[in-house]
Amino acid sequence: MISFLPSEEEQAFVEVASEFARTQLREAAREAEKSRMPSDGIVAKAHELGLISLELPESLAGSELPLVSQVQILEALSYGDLGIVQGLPGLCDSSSLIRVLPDPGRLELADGAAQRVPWLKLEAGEIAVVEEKGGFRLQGVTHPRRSVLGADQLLVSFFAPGGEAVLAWLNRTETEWRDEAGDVRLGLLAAHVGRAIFDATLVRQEDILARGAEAEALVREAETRVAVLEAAKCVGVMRASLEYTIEYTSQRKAFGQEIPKFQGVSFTVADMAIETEAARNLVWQAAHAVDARGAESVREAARALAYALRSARFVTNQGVQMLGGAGYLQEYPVEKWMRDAQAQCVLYGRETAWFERAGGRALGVAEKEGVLV
Amino acid sequence: MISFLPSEEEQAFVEVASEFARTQLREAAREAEKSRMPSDGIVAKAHELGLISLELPESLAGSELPLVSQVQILEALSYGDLGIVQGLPGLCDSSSLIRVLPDPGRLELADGAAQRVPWLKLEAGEIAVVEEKGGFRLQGVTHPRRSVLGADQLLVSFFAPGGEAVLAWLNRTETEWRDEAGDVRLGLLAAHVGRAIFDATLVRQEDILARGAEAEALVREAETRVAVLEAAKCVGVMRASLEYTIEYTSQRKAFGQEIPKFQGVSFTVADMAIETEAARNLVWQAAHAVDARGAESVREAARALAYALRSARFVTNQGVQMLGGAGYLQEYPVEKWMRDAQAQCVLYGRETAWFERAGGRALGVAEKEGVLV
Amino acid sequence: MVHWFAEHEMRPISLLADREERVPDDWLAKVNRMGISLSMSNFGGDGGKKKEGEARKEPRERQTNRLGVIAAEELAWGDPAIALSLPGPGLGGPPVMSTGTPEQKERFLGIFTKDEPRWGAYALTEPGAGSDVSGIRTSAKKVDGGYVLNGHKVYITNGGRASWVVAFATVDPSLGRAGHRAFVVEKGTPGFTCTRVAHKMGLRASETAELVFEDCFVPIDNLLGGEAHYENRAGSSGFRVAMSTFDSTRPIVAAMAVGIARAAYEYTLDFVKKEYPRGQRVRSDVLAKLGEMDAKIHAARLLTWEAAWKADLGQPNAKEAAMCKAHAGRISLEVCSDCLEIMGPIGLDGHLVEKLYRDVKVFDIFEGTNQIQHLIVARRLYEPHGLRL
Amino acid sequence: MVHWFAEHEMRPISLLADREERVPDDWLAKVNRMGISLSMSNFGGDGGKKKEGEARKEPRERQTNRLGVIAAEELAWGDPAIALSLPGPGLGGPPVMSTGTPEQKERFLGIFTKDEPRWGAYALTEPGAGSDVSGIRTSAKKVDGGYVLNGHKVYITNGGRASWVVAFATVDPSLGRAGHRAFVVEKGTPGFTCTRVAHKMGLRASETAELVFEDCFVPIDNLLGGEAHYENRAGSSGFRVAMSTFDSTRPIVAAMAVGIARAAYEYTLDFVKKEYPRGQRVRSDVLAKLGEMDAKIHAARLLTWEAAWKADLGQPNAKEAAMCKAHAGRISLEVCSDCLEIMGPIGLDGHLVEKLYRDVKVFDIFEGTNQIQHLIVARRLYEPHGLRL
Repeated sequence: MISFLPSEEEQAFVEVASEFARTQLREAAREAEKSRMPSDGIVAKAHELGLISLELPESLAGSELPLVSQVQILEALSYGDLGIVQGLPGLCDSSSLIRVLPDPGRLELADGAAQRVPWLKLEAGEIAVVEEKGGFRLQGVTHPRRSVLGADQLLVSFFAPGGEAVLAWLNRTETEWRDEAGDVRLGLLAAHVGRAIFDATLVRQEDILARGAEAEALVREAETRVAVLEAAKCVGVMRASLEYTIEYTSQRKAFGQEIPKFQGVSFTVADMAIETEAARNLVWQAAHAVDARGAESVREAARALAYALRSARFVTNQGVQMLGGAGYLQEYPVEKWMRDAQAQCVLYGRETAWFERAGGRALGVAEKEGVLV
Repeated sequence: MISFLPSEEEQAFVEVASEFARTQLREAAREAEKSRMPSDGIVAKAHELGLISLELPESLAGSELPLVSQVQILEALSYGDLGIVQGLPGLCDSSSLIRVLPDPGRLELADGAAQRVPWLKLEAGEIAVVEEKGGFRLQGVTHPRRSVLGADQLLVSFFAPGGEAVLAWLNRTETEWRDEAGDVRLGLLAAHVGRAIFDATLVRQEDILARGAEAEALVREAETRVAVLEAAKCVGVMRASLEYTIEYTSQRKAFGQEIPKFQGVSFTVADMAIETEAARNLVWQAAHAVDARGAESVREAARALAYALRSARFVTNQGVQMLGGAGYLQEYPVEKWMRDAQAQCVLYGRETAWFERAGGRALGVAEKEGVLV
Repeated sequence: MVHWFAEHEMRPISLLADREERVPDDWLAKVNRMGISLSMSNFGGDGGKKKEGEARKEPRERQTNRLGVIAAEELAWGDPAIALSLPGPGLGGPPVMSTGTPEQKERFLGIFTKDEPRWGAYALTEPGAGSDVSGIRTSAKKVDGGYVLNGHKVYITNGGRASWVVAFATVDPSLGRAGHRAFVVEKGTPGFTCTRVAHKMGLRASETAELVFEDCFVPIDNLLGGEAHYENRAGSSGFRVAMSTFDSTRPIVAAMAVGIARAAYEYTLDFVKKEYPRGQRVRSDVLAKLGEMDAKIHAARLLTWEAAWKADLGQPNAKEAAMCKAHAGRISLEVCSDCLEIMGPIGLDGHLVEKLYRDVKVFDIFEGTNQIQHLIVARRLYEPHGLRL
Repeated sequence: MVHWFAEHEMRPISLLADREERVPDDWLAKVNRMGISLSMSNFGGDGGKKKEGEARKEPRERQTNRLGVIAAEELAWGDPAIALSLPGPGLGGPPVMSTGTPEQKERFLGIFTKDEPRWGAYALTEPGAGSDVSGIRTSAKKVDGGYVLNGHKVYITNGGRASWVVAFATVDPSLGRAGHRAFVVEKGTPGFTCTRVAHKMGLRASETAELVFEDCFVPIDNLLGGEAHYENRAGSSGFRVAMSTFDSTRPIVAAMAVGIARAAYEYTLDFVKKEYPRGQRVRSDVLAKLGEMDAKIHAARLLTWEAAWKADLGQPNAKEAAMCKAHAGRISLEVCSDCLEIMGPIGLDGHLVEKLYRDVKVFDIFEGTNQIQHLIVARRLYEPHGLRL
């Protein structure tokens, strides 16, 4: 049976992350939101502590940690501030893709942890794709995604006109694209969310990392990893909201008594705790499963993320609710956590789609068509 | 704007129904469940009070009441016992179909209110249908449905092999079919739930009431009416559970005080009340809408039923929960209401499908294909 | 008419006002000339704006509350933050109308003219008290010719710009609710200051102020209802003023929440129509979500109408007012959140729905949290059984 | 092994036992010879069955609780009502193990042999008291050589056929929890009768009895732990016996709820596979529902494992035990209800899922209602902040 104890090594890493989160991230959260990026100091410190190359392979100077260690560290960091965590450089979602590449060395990344590289998993129809000289031309504006603003490189995956999957690596020095901040106000404001603009952007044959079944397999495996990592971040923000709410309500009186003595408050807080713990365990288990069996464990990863997204909405919303009017004010952190959690859901949801995916796997239906096999 | 007041005439009718429900149905509920049908005395009394031919057209000696009156009466009756209400003779769902027929007189129903006539809306693939001599042969066992056991006649709607809709009237004296009680234990045990068995049963040309677009329109309009009427019954059982729970908990102490003083109890009961009232208003509004515009108001009817089914599950479940261990015992009525409500959902759900239908109408998609028009 | 206004005057400045955290002055002046006001001001009779100078005998219009909730839904559909910023007596109107002396009504409601936008405000909540209205600590000390107020009020809509504020204070905390008094404190009164305008999750264009009373002398003429009002009745009158206000304002707040949810829902319907070209099959789970939203919104609206309808009939409606507020506050957030889920990342950038999501959250908090509404509903449910909660 | 038993021995008689409201005698005898017992009996060490006669020094097996919840899930997956009817000390086991004197353990646990099926039972709840364990009114009057019990106990699993019952009573209601005492009352003791077997919504094959003590003399040797146990410790010991039992039985009950939910879910998966022939597209909302169930079931299971794991480590687990019970109790009903929705009317007739739905409801009630679990969780959350709830 599963153990619920971190290893000693993990414990040490988590303590560093927790300390950093508590003493620095939490404090810098509002400022980072205002300036729409984490400060240079925070970035440097995170880099120094080795907190932003956890997923990268060792061949690219990453820590190449197992997911089960990463989820603990990411939870600890996101407990400090999810917005900053999502705004740190490092390769973001693309590091999971790079991790599963058979030959990551060919990407020639001097210091992956210092770079911002979004992975644009383009949906069918999102961008116009035409074939050209063994490569492709991309035309159009993508949906808003994390890490796009000021990206150093791009990992793109898309479907060629014939339906073939393509995975490519676009370098600023070789390829042209623009980005656009748009008008984002909901949350994760420090996460460099924006749209990439392709104007007849050329994906050269030599930019293509994989295609066809190989590309699909890589995407599926990377997606599975991303799901687990993002779910862990949800748990961090939930725990932040839960603990702040307990602390705040324990000191507050109404109608002549401490408000947790009203079950309308304490039962809600108990539900927040239960949902947080439930999501946490699912993430932990999914991390174990994916470490052991990779993309075969997409069911575990999908259900962990779906559950975590839903719980994060619930917990952070109730955090605001339990603080009452104060919860709605920007001088308290809970409203930001609610916005950040909702933005996380918007960027990594739809929750229903992840549940559907988990259900599909449980039932044994083909991923793409949803038919029974 | 909508008025929330019943008319004087409705008021009088509702009072009769309420009295009957309180003094007789509530008391007879367990006995009817045991014998799997309402007693003859109850049936006779209901008949005498004119409570079982509300939907039937006047040409068949029915009251032909508007839906807005019927929903109030059905709520009052189901407040007594939903199981008995669903077991009373009268034409059941088929009375809505008969009501919208252009010429109900041809059915030669001596006394519709004394008969048990289920409407079997056969799903695609439920029963094998082959064409024969301008009519059809039916072969197979239907899903369990209300009023099938001992039915006097059948109204069946099905799709002919070419996809054409067919609506037919099968008479015991002319047509052979069998019925089967099966092993039903969940709820609505007095509702004559069973399966019809067709063994090369012939639907003669003269049995066919309508086909093609006409049949579809009749089915759609009748379904809309049924949705509203069944939703009203859900409200009745909700109100029963709510009021019983208030009464019971108000007299019960734990930890030295009346249990409603714990918000874990009183807030739940408040939610039960809110959901009951919300469902009630939706039913009321849907009844108004369908009275005014028929099947055009399928959106109102669908959302009222979907909401009522969901609320009925919630309210009757919480009724059991609030009574604690007592709620689980058959000597208290709440466990039966929970089972009956769940059975109602199973027979008239799926709730999701009704929400889908309402959403489809709101969006403007074609009923059958779910595509935008 | 109200819908036309919401669509053509409010919507176009909605995102701008949110970003700048204020409603443009020229817009306010224009709207004030048009005579549009959040119908809260019309509660308990008719607002002062249109009939200044006429005798007001509080003829309970049979339709007032129902028209009020319909208008509130439409205005909030346009933009809830701007709706709350519309000139007029605001939440201060109902207590003045229901409790003020004829002279007070004339004096305080008569200022709302088309010449210049003006606001009234309502100051009840205190830091650390929240929903516990009975626990207010702002003190009112009787002195020659009036009272001296000392205290701190928070979450006051339009509190900074209001020409006057209805402020609740206690003459003696040991008296509990019986010690409560309601005063109309005018802008510029020495010792009365607006100390801060809060930054919020949403409703950013609406001004939410903190007010401080420091040895603030308020003349006896500004005691709402006059001394007689509090002497004639047995206790708790100031408290009752505050409480009875809720029975008419909660349906308005609920109606606004419904309006917001409807705005998000309709926006998403349009979005889906655009995303799925004609002839394409829409995902069944999206359809079901839309249908569920449709049901929830209508359920909340009907509860709101029911509460307003009861008020129009002159029947007690505290339970219904609390029910609609609790239901609408909850489902409106769910609807906005589900809309965001359906729209996906596109919804993050410059679309109305994310703003509505931020706006709507407070509707489950202000005018009494969801928890308070549940308490009120439960209280009414158990009252007939002899149980006081 | 346990799964094999559940699938091949329990499932085949599941619907029959529900209909007849009892488990066949010959089946019970057979199973008793096989040595299968609901793992509750193994809690707090090892049950008496296998090691009778050996010295029991309560060596906390590192895996006992974890193995216990795994076995309980499997048995409930087979059939929860039958699982509760398996011969053995049942819920009476843990208090005897944790509090009984060596002689008492030998005497009461030694009777569970393969010769004949026997049961123990646990009598705590009283009519009108429910979850308020502290408020028991069954009295224990000290007399020469023992105590005389008077009182009424309800919801006693296997209470009618049990060879003995651990019954809680108070020596003095004014002492509150400190007055509680736990007695082992043997079948046939004069004044001790089973008055009724209840008919229930579900778990119909499980015997739920009402017991009455009328001037029932219980010898001093049957006071659990002996007089010394209650004198040595400062107060509330009988209460603690009852409470500490919960920390190990709640994960078991939660695991059973998980087993029921899993049974319904797996049954529905198979049903859907049959309904949708190979190569057909499954409705997306059905897929999403199945995925949601999958997530909920696993979340509940992991919470349960966590609570058991903590118990195995010898760490306090009251919060985790309450969490898993609250979560599993809630989601297991939701899962069964959603399964019924997916199966539609077909599910009404002779399918396991409707029975599981009826069975599972009580898992949100017994061993402490969902409300009590929330109270316990909240208490532990606020304890570090110096707040006693």
